[in-house]
Amino acid sequence: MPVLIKAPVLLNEQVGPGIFLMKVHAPAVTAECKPGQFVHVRTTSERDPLLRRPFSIYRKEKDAGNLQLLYEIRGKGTSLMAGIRAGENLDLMGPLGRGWNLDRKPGTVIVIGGGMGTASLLALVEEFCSRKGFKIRAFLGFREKKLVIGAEIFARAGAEVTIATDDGSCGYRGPITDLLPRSVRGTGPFYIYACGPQAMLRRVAEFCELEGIVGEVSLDHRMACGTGACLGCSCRVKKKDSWTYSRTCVEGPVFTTSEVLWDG
Amino acid sequence: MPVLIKAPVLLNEQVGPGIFLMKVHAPAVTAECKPGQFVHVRTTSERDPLLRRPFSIYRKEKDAGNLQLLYEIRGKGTSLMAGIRAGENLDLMGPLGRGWNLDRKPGTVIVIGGGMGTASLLALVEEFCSRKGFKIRAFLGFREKKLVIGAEIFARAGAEVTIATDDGSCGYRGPITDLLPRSVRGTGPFYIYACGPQAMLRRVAEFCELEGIVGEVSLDHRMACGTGACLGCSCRVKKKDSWTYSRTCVEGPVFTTSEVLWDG
Amino acid sequence: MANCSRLGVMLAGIKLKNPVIAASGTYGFGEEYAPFLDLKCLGAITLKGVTLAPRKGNKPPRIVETPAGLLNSIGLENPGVEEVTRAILPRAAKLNVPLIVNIAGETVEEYAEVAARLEGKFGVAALEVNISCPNVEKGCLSFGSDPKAASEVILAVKENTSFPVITKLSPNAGNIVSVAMSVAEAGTDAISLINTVKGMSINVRKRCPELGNITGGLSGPAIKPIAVCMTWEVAREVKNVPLIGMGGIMCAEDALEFILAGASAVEVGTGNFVNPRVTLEIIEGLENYCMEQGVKNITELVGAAWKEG
Amino acid sequence: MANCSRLGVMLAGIKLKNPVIAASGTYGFGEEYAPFLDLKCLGAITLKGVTLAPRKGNKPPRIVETPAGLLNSIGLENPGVEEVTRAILPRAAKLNVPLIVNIAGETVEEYAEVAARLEGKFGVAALEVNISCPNVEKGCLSFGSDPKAASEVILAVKENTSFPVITKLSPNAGNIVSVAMSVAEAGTDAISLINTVKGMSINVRKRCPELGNITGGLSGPAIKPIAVCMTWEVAREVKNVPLIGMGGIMCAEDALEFILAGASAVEVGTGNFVNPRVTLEIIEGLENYCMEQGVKNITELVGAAWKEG
Ligand SMILES: Cc1cc2nc3c(=O)[nH]c(=O)nc-3n(C[C@H](O)[C@H](O)[C@H](O)COP(=O)(O)OP(=O)(O)OC[C@H]3O[C@@H](n4cnc5c(N)ncnc54)[C@H](O)[C@@H]3O)c2cc1C
Ligand SMILES: Cc1cc2nc3c(=O)[nH]c(=O)nc-3n(C[C@H](O)[C@H](O)[C@H](O)COP(=O)(O)OP(=O)(O)OC[C@H]3O[C@@H](n4cnc5c(N)ncnc54)[C@H](O)[C@@H]3O)c2cc1C
Ligand SMILES: Cc1cc2nc3c(=O)[nH]c(=O)nc-3n(C[C@H](O)[C@H](O)[C@H](O)COP(=O)(O)O)c2cc1C
Ligand SMILES: Cc1cc2nc3c(=O)[nH]c(=O)nc-3n(C[C@H](O)[C@H](O)[C@H](O)COP(=O)(O)O)c2cc1C
Ligand code: FES
Ligand code: FES
Repeated sequence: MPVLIKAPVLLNEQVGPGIFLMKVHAPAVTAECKPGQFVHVRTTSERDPLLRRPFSIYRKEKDAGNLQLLYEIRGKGTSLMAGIRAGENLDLMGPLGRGWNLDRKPGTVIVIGGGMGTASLLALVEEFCSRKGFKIRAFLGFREKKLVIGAEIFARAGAEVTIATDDGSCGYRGPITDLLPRSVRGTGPFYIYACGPQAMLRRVAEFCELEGIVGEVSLDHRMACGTGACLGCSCRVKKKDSWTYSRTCVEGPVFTTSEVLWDG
Repeated sequence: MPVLIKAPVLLNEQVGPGIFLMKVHAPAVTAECKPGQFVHVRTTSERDPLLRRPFSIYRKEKDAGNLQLLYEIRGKGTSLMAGIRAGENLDLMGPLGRGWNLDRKPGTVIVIGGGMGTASLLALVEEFCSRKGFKIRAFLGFREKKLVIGAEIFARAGAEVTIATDDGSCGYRGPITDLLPRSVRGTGPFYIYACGPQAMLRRVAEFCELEGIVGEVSLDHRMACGTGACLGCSCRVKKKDSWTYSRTCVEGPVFTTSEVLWDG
Repeated sequence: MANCSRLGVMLAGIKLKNPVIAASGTYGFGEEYAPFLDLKCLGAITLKGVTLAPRKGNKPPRIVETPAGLLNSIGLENPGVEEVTRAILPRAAKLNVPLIVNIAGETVEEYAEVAARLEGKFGVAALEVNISCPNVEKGCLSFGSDPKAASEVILAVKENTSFPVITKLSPNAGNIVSVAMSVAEAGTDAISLINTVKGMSINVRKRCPELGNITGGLSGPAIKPIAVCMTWEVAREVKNVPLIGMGGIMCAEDALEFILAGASAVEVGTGNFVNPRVTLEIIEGLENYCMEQGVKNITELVGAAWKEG
Repeated sequence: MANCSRLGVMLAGIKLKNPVIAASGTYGFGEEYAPFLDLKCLGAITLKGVTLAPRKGNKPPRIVETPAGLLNSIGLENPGVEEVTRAILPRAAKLNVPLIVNIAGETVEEYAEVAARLEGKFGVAALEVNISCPNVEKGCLSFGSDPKAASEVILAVKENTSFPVITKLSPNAGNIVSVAMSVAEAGTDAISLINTVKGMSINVRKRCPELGNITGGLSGPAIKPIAVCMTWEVAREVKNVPLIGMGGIMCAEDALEFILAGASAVEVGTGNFVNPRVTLEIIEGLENYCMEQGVKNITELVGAAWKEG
């Protein structure tokens, strides 16, 4: 069950250009949460910006009951978040949403992250690394070298990390999805998890279809309630011969590549 | 000429229950400002709370170019102000409004302050103390002892200070205006300056009328523009046989006791 | 909430523990907020708008934030009255809180039919007739803008239900007071107001509307002064029908503005998104206000900003 | 602002350096903001509403803040057209910026008479006819709500002036589009919209309205989505008359929303109170946007959110 709490902020520091790492004490959330779920954060007590903002659970320190968020300043809400000091409280609700499917037989886990999308994948990597029989490969794409974030952390967690940047300033030059075909051929049963820009996820889905497997993607839609009450975050998913709207905040943010309809 | 600046905050600390002292570096304002004038402060860069908030110029350190504001947390705007840290900037415009009349022959200056109204009077006291031939008496009223603020500062500046509190926890028990009649009798040419709650100012005005003198009061009205453009801060003043609306932000906040109409 | 009796109100024949109601479309079918508060503490819950046939709703994006507000164009997505009565109502009834079923339609007959299908269903306390949704192409708002059409809908619904009928008015009607008078005459048991205000937001990078549906309905604190004003306007003219006020309520003071303007109860919508416990905090705040101000029952405050003491 | 030619616009026959205009009632008679910016940089300044006789205005309090908004009930306080033409216009004309004189009245004849008294006055670039003030008891808004009355006012004003005539519309009109079509037919040279939205705020401690006048007009960011929507609605129906959009503009992006919705220029009101230099920042922002996006003249963007490329 999700909770609504004011979580003490332990740390909130810049870790990259416009990128911050926040650690809060939220045992009621860490006790429950699964990789791929998110928390919904109120960034001000005033009336503007009004709505909460969703953030993936980047990492949980289960024993300490601490939760980490990795976020990028994009607008008003995230700017205000960056101003929060250790010792203050973060008003958050969570864990929310359907996380990554963890019910897997041993094999190769391939995570594909674009930009801040990587924030949704670290907890997943840590989960599979703690299990026996999994090989984990992380494909992480960024705009440029100075925005590369988390590469070492993913490596330290136990993943084999491959980097791509749009301008080639670090690793492969081009979309990270270019690297998928050569890299996953012939490695046996593998599972695909992706989070990042829509265009990247779409390419991942196409790749999965080609390979004849069902991957998972985490979608980023605007949200109001975060709990399924408002129907504001709906996205189109296949349903029998037709389609239906599905709530990103409850039925997602994780969907299978075979159910998402990319055109609308 | 008033200016619009982002003034570096040098200090912003609590000096009483819910009462803060802020010091900013604003030489363009201190070079110009007169006791009784105010600055108009933007308390957030977001859209809510929307309007600026007016604050008296509490003190100016002319040589250093620093400006002091003394303020009490009353609502959203002042709460946000209290959260500003040294090193950040304060978005302010000023000096604004008509200040106290300083064109006086030697005599006794009586300042009467109620609550935060005292913030408008210290600079006035310091001005007259720096002149020859003035005796300064400060009558300061507060709700209770723990809210008494500035008494020593007024004394140090050279004023003879008398305190009253509503509950008698410090000094006289009752409205500070009770003390006026006995205190000012027979002390020769005297000048009255008052700032505080409406009810107090009204009593001061009645006292002035009885004594046959013209005192000055600083009014607290809601303001939008602060520069005379919106006509939002109008208050009624006498004009020949009739009355007219006058802008508190331009024609005031200081008015003479003989011109203010208290009933509307 | 030691002594809730100060807050008890009778509204259109329904007894409410307190005058704080969750607003339609912002509270799903009730259960969604169960993890965050004890729903039994609420005065009532208004369910998401229900239509005769299932509706898929509008094309995304369906929401965009505006200054102190939210624009939405959900478009009445709902599984239809059949599914609601079969699967959803029985579950919602277990929440042990009065349920108000919000209904909408494209024709007078549709409204009547939805009401008929809901007749006598267990758990339902009242129907709220939405003649004010700005997000569907046909029907709905066109009824809410025209006093005569509005009254036809209400007459038809009243004929098909024994539940108390609440009519929900639109701020986009040219003259909300005349619509209010007309539905009062048609026999509505209460009036709720306001639904969202028509609005639009444009993405300047993409040079296109932010919402898939182009325009949407504005809710949240931004519209509060508009909603309070309309509540006051209607309250002064329509004296024999109780009002339920809403629009931007985020705290007890906001709720009191509507009550003092003339509303007997309030609905809270967008505020739930920002603070899921906002309804409880409002109930506590009202209780405290009444205590501090020596108000024995909150009904004393209805219209107190303008009625002679 | 190296190359302002990107922003130059012709509007109702007036040549403006840029499409950013200070809104009536928020900029006094121009001089009040002179300490804070070089007024010559503005597209134009609209002066405080002028009536035939002097008006004292409404009882204080006249303003109260609302979420992301401002409620005002100034009530057209002004020294009357006599004093304005005698003392104020000559001074304002020295500011070297096009002046738009906003006029109001209680009868058609009054509007006509004010226009006649202003005829030919030096410095005046256009008249803005306010048929939309929610804060005066008689006239004004009653003209703005009725297409026929609105067109009578405009016909009468046009007969008495050789200046271009801008008609300022109210969001409180039942159907703003039909009022717009009606004044377009009557020959208005431009339409400006929106004036403030009727609203009310209640002081819950004192249990009375916050404003001396009970209700007021809502302005500021809160109303932006409503204003953008109405601009879009009118722009699609009234194709041969240029629009001036306003309501909550606080930055260049906000101004662009109105332009993309179909406005040829914008007015900025409440934003000046919050940031006296906001107009300049908007001008710079528009210039940068045009540069970055390869827009040669801002006119290309008018209505671009819905017009076919
Ligand atoms: C399930 C989920 C998980 C996410 N996890 C992360 C994360 O771990 N780290 C991270 O940096 N970002 C994450 N995001 C994105 C993050 O929510 C947005 O960057 C943030 O809401 C922007 O807020 P803002 O006020 O700074 O920007 P704004 O000024 O509001 O707008 C910037 C952009 O953000 C989008 N946006 C605004 N509000 C919302 C909202 N309520 N929901 C979604 N998008 C919105 C707008 O479309 C806009 O284009 C996640 C989003 C979702 C849906
Ligand atoms: C000329 C002048 C000088 C002042 N000097 C001081 C001072 O030196 N120290 C000090 O503590 N206070 C001073 N005040 C009062 C101060 O402006 C208010 O306390 C402050 O605006 C409250 O803002 P808030 O957001 O915290 O409160 P809010 O939540 O907005 O409301 C609290 C109360 O403040 C009033 N208020 C809100 N906005 C304004 C506004 N724009 N103008 C005036 N009143 C408003 C409201 O009527 C309300 O009742 C002065 C006021 C004026 C007019
Ligand atoms: C996302 C959303 C969906 C809504 N759906 C409905 C609905 O189905 N039926 C209805 O009558 N009102 C609906 N409304 C309107 C609200 O019930 C309410 O009238 C309005 O939002 C104003 O209140 P608020 O400012 O507290 O949200 C909806 C509002 C929102 C924000
Ligand atoms: C204090 C104030 C006074 C106003 N006076 C007038 C007026 O005299 N004539 C007029 O046509 N509009 C007047 N308006 C309306 C504005 O010109 C503008 O239409 C409205 O405020 C919306 O724009 P904004 O949100 O940018 O302020 C006034 C607005 C305010 C806030
Ligand atoms: S955000 Fe409200 S249903 Fe998903
Ligand atoms: S605050 Fe605008 S005229 Fe005084």
